[in-house]
Amino acid sequence: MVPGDLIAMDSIRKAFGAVHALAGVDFHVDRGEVVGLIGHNGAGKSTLMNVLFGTTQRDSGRFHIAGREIAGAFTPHQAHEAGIRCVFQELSLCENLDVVENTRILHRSLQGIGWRRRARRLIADQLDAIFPGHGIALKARIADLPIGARQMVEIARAFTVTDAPLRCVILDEPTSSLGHEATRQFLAFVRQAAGQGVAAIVISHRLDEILNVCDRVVVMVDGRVVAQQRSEGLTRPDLVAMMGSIEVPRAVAKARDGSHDQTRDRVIDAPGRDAHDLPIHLAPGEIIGFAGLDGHGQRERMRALFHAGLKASRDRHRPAVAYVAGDRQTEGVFRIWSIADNLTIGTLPSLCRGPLISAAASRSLVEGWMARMKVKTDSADRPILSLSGGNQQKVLFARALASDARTVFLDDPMRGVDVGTKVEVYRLIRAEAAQGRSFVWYATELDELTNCDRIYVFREGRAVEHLEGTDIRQDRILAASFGGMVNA
Amino acid sequence: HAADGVATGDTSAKKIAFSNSYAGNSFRQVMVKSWQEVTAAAAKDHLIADATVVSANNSVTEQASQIQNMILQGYDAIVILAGSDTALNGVVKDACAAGITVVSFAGIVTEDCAYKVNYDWAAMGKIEVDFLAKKLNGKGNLLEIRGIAGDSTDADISNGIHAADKAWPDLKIVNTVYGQWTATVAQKEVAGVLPSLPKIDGIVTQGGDGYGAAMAFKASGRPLPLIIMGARQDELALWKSEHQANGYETISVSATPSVSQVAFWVAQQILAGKEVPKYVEVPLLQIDQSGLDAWLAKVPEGGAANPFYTRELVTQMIDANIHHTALPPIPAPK
Amino acid sequence: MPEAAILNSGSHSLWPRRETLETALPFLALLVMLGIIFAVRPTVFSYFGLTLLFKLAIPLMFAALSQMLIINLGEIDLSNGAFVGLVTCIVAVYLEKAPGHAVLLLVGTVLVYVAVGWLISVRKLPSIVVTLGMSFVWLGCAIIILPAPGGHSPAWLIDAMRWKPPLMPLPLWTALGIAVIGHWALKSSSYGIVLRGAGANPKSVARAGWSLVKARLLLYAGAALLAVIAGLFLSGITTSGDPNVAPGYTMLGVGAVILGGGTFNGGVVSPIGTVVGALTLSLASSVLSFLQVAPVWQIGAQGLILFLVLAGRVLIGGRRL
Amino acid sequence: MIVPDTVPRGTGQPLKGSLKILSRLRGARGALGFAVAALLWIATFAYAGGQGAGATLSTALAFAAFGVIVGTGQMLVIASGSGNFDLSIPSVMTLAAYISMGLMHGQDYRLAGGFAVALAVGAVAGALNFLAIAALRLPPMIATLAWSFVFQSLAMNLGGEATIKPPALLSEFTVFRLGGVQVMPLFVMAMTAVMAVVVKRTVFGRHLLAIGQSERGARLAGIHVTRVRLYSYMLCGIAAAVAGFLLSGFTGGAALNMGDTYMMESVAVVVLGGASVAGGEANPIGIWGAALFFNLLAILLNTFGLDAGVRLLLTGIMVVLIVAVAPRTAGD
Ligand SMILES: Nc1ncnc2c1ncn2[C@@H]1O[C@H](COP(=O)(O)OP(=O)(O)OP(=O)(O)O)[C@@H](O)[C@H]1O
Ligand SMILES: Nc1ncnc2c1ncn2[C@@H]1O[C@H](COP(=O)(O)OP(=O)(O)OP(=O)(O)O)[C@@H](O)[C@H]1O
Ligand SMILES: [Mg+2]
Ligand SMILES: [Mg+2]
Repeated sequence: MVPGDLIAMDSIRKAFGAVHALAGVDFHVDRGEVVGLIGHNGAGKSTLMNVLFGTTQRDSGRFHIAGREIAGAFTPHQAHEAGIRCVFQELSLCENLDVVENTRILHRSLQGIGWRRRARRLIADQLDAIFPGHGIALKARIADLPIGARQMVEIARAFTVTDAPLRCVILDEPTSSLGHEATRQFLAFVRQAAGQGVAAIVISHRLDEILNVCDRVVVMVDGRVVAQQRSEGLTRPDLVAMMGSIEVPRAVAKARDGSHDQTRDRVIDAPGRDAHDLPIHLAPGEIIGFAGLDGHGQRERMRALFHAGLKASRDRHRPAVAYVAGDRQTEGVFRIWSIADNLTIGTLPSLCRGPLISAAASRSLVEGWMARMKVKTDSADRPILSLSGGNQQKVLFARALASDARTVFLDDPMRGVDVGTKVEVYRLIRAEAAQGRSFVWYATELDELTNCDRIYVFREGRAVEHLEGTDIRQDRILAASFGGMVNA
Repeated sequence: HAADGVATGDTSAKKIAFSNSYAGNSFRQVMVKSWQEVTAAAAKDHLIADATVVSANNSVTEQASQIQNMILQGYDAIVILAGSDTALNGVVKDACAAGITVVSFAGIVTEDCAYKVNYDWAAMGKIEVDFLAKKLNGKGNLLEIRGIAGDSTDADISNGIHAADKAWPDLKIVNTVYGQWTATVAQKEVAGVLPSLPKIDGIVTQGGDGYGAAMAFKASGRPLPLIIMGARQDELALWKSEHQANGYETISVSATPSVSQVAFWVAQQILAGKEVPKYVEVPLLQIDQSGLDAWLAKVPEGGAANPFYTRELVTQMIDANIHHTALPPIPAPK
Repeated sequence: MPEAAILNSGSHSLWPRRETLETALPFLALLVMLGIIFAVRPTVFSYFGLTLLFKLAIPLMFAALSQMLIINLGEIDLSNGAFVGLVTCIVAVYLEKAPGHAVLLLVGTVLVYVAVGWLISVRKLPSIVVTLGMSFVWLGCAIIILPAPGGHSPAWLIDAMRWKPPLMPLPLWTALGIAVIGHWALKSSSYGIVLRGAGANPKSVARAGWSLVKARLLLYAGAALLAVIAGLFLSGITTSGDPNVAPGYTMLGVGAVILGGGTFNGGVVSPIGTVVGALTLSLASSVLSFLQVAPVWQIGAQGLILFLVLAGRVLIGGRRL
Repeated sequence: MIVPDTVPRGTGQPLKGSLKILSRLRGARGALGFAVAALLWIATFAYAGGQGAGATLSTALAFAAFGVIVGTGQMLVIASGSGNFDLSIPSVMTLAAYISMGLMHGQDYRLAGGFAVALAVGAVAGALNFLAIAALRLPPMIATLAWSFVFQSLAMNLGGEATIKPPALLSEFTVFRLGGVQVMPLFVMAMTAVMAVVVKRTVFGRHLLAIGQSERGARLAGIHVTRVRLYSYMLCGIAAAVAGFLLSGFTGGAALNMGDTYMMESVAVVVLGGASVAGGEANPIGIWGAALFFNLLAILLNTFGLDAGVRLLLTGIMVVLIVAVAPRTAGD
């Protein structure tokens, strides 16, 4: 190992049954270094981090932290003592506790008289330092916070320091549900922390973030590190190439001819809540986007439209709307079912032969979509949870697209999906749209929105701006989303 | 004797409450109804001002707190069918301390300050065994159907049975099941053990499980043994039809739901100034072949034999207890 | 709460109000019932009256708190009532004559209880069925010890339950005491936070380096001890032991926890609410006797009371229980 | 545990292995009940010197049938999501029995009508249960318990002081034998078979299991959550009603406390039958194994003639052991 290395992992192996999640990984981090860890879905990034943090035990391989050899089992507690913190891909706060109490959970030393006061100051200062103007109520139960705020809390909590030192923070897709502004603040803070000698490992599929925050980029493919180099001079296409998928220039949305703008064949025609809230309409074959800072009512509006659509098609046995949730853990997957069962649940009526569901029909449907989505697994009969985060997301996508819904709602659907797949899905969506299917797409990543024909920008629960065709530009969107916001 | 007969002290202003441990089966339902009938009549004759009944849902603690409340509500007498013969001692003490007359019956309490109106459960067991011994010439296999494990009445009857059985070396109790005093359960338990049992000649019960047992035997295709019946209509009807079919003869011995009326009159008489012993024994309802038809005619479909206890009859019982003379038999209905 | 709200700091203003309302709810129910009783019978409002009214609630409060610790783990204990019954038998049979035996037996039962809890956690067993099985075990042991109700609790215990403390009746002092202690232990002590966290999201608590096994064992031990205390006091009040004395405690306890704002999701329980809930439920049957409800409707009325009290949750738009 | 942690058991063992293994495990979980039941059965007639094997079995089957009926209903409720239990089963049994027996007045020609009424009572009771859960947002356990009190009072008002006789035809049906084989258990087995297909191969079944795993997920998948749950509770009520109807035929009348023992037994057979209380799983066939286990265990202990205390003790230990050794799936 290189002396001075903070973390040095050598030929780490980990297998889950048949799957070799880690096939001999060498990985090291310097003090105060920000390392970007990228790779396609199921490459083994999360697993590697779980090994490093002690939440998964390695099958073989040795590693050192701060020069100390870690022999045998490694526990999260030891990791904490050694100065490592981790923000997991699936958020892990206690929903029944408030922000302060969750801080206490992380620090044993927060006890005795006045622990609450100390914890409160600790987390408050950290939140203000990372996300100035966050406005999160520290007394609020996590359950009452939107996912964006939860992620802020979890990140801030990871950076709080009491007795144990803080040497390295693992961030597994930390920005996946952060709004644009919060993301900017967060990235800035990571650099600043690095300046003070706190290393960071950032896992993200948003390559631009990786490029502008990391000193070094490590690329994983199929449980191996295939490349690593300093990030100066690297460009997005370089990274994509390293991951082995080629990035096609994104199809720039052209303003459609007015053909389907007549009001009669609209699939959605919803009035706004009030004068300041734009009415939302959607024509067959159209793709509209909901933009704005995360948590400004886009999701609520999508749900409202979705449920309206459901109710409208309740009489017909097959709902005319489908929904792809980005929050797959709580709103997406059915935990004890196989991949196949998860995929078909949206289309059962059309798979019925008489009163019974036809096994053959399901089988062929599943196989078709598994191939189209390139889901990384050896059998559709495996439990859904054995898939990596991104691959689970693909299955949810397939579920919606396989249904005969005329309108598909995409609720930040690319969360945790790798670049290669994204491009695939973009194409897929366009193809579907061409065949007359309509999409309502809420994205936290601005460049995703360029796939939309039209965009509604949301602020404080209302659709305040309507952009079309060439107007769909980052500057316009940002301007609209920040409007008169204090923390803009 | 001076104090004999009905005491006629003025009780027209008195209030009597009945705390019932459980109302979840027909026996208890009839018991409550009987109480309501007798108290309504008594109120009409200005023998009491008011009476009430509160049932606990088979929870002794709930019953205890209900009695606590009756104390607070200022009743002059509290009649108790206890869910546990000891668990209520605490509140009963409180009631006595508050100068309230406490009469416990059927399921009695052991607290000394309370009057106890009860059957001689041990005697019930003896009556059953002796009858079977006579019928079977002291020789044969018996099956015992008990009630609820851990209950004192259940223990008393069973002890009586086993004590009496000692006298008959060849009369063997080959198996015991717990029927929970629930027909369905009794039937289930009996049906379950039957296949593994030798020929059964007689069944000793706690009164009321005869029909369930008979059903189990019929289902198993075994000949019907001598079953000690209770006072339920279906038992009596079965007995009668069997008798007509093949001269089947047994007896019925059991408590009657309307014993609540006895307890009421005892309480009323105490309030009226009659001197009453702390323990008043109530005669068991016994029906033999001769009485069967008369009783069966009176029993409502699906109900149970349920004599109406008059104040006079009850005072006779009290006096018999005082003088240790034979208890007045329950007259067969005309 | 609308997502946009978190962006302006004032947004949590509506949050505590619902909370406080939810905790206030059982209080309101209790007050209403007391109001009815006092209206029917003013004399109840006296030291003596309140003592009688709430005496039987003392053991119930402890049983309910015991149940609360289990529900905090997202589980349920159907053996609670039988366990309390067993304790009354042990106390009534041995505590006076052979205190040594009694203590030994009680410690033994507590250990078994904790062991079963441990089994449930490590094997991830469905507690509802395991504890159902245990209820048979406890009842069986009780009947073996004491085939029919009886025995005699030691005089000191009986006297203790008859003790008349200054200012307030014993039941109210007890309620106050355990509510405060319970609140401190679970809601404000720093380890209490961990215990509640372990109930709601064990994975993240484990990731923070805490031992789940320790936390769970602690909760089970606490539950067992509270149940023992309940049995002790119950046999003190009833002056004796009875295997079938308290089967009702199981569901009453669960009811009290839910009434007090708890949920089955784990980690969401309120000691104060539970104590008040227990007091309320123990009054429910009393109210009926004061109102002279017709016998055939008495059980049904209890169901309706449950509905009425809990329906309040909807009116204030609280979360799903 | 009755409510699983919402986070998936990330790197936990349960995820290892394919669904095939899982289904084999689940099969095993159901099979365990049958295996133990078989052992108990053998032990029973071995103890009785080899006699009465057939009789013991047919008795066990007959009484298990009732447990299976209510257990199947309970299974649908439990499958519809963690925390869902129907504790009103005993009172619904009683109420349906009282109303139907009362209307039939023991006359055979009214049998069909009486049965229809019983079904209706069950359906309404189930709907009321769900209404309280959905509208008042009560935990199912509490809501159904509260309703059970109300139903009990209703039954008491409908002549609770007597047991109401069933029509002779009904009684005969419940004990009817074809060539020594009881018919009623066969009917119940047929019902089990149908249920097995329903939960695996029908839209309702799949939707029910989906809701059981993730209510929000199910909503966003376009499933009529409210409706499906409502149906599951109504079906449970209907099952209870059927059980009550048949039981009063079998035991010669509707009695107030006829269903008392089924409140917890219905839950126990579902879990011992191999389903998860966390919801999203259903194993109708396993229920038979569990129900047989319970009945044969009672028979065995009675046959041994042990003291009541010991009987209870052993029953409890057996239940705990079986749950403890049964393999578990990702479901719980
Ligand atoms: N608990 C588990 N059981 C079985 N297989 C697993 C488990 N966890 C991960 N895997 C497998 O290990 C491989 C790596 O998973 P991992 O979560 O590390 O991928 P990832 O790089 O984090 O992907 P993503 O970017 O989608 O999060 C995947 O093929 C996944 O299916
Ligand atoms: N406008 C909306 N915005 C967000 N969520 C909604 C909206 N309308 C309904 N919902 C969701 O649906 C639930 C109730 O809607 P609904 O009754 O349609 O569910 P359902 O059970 O699927 O319908 P059904 O009664 O047809 O079964 C609410 O609890 C909420 O979660
Ligand atoms: Mg990952
Ligand atoms: Mg003898």
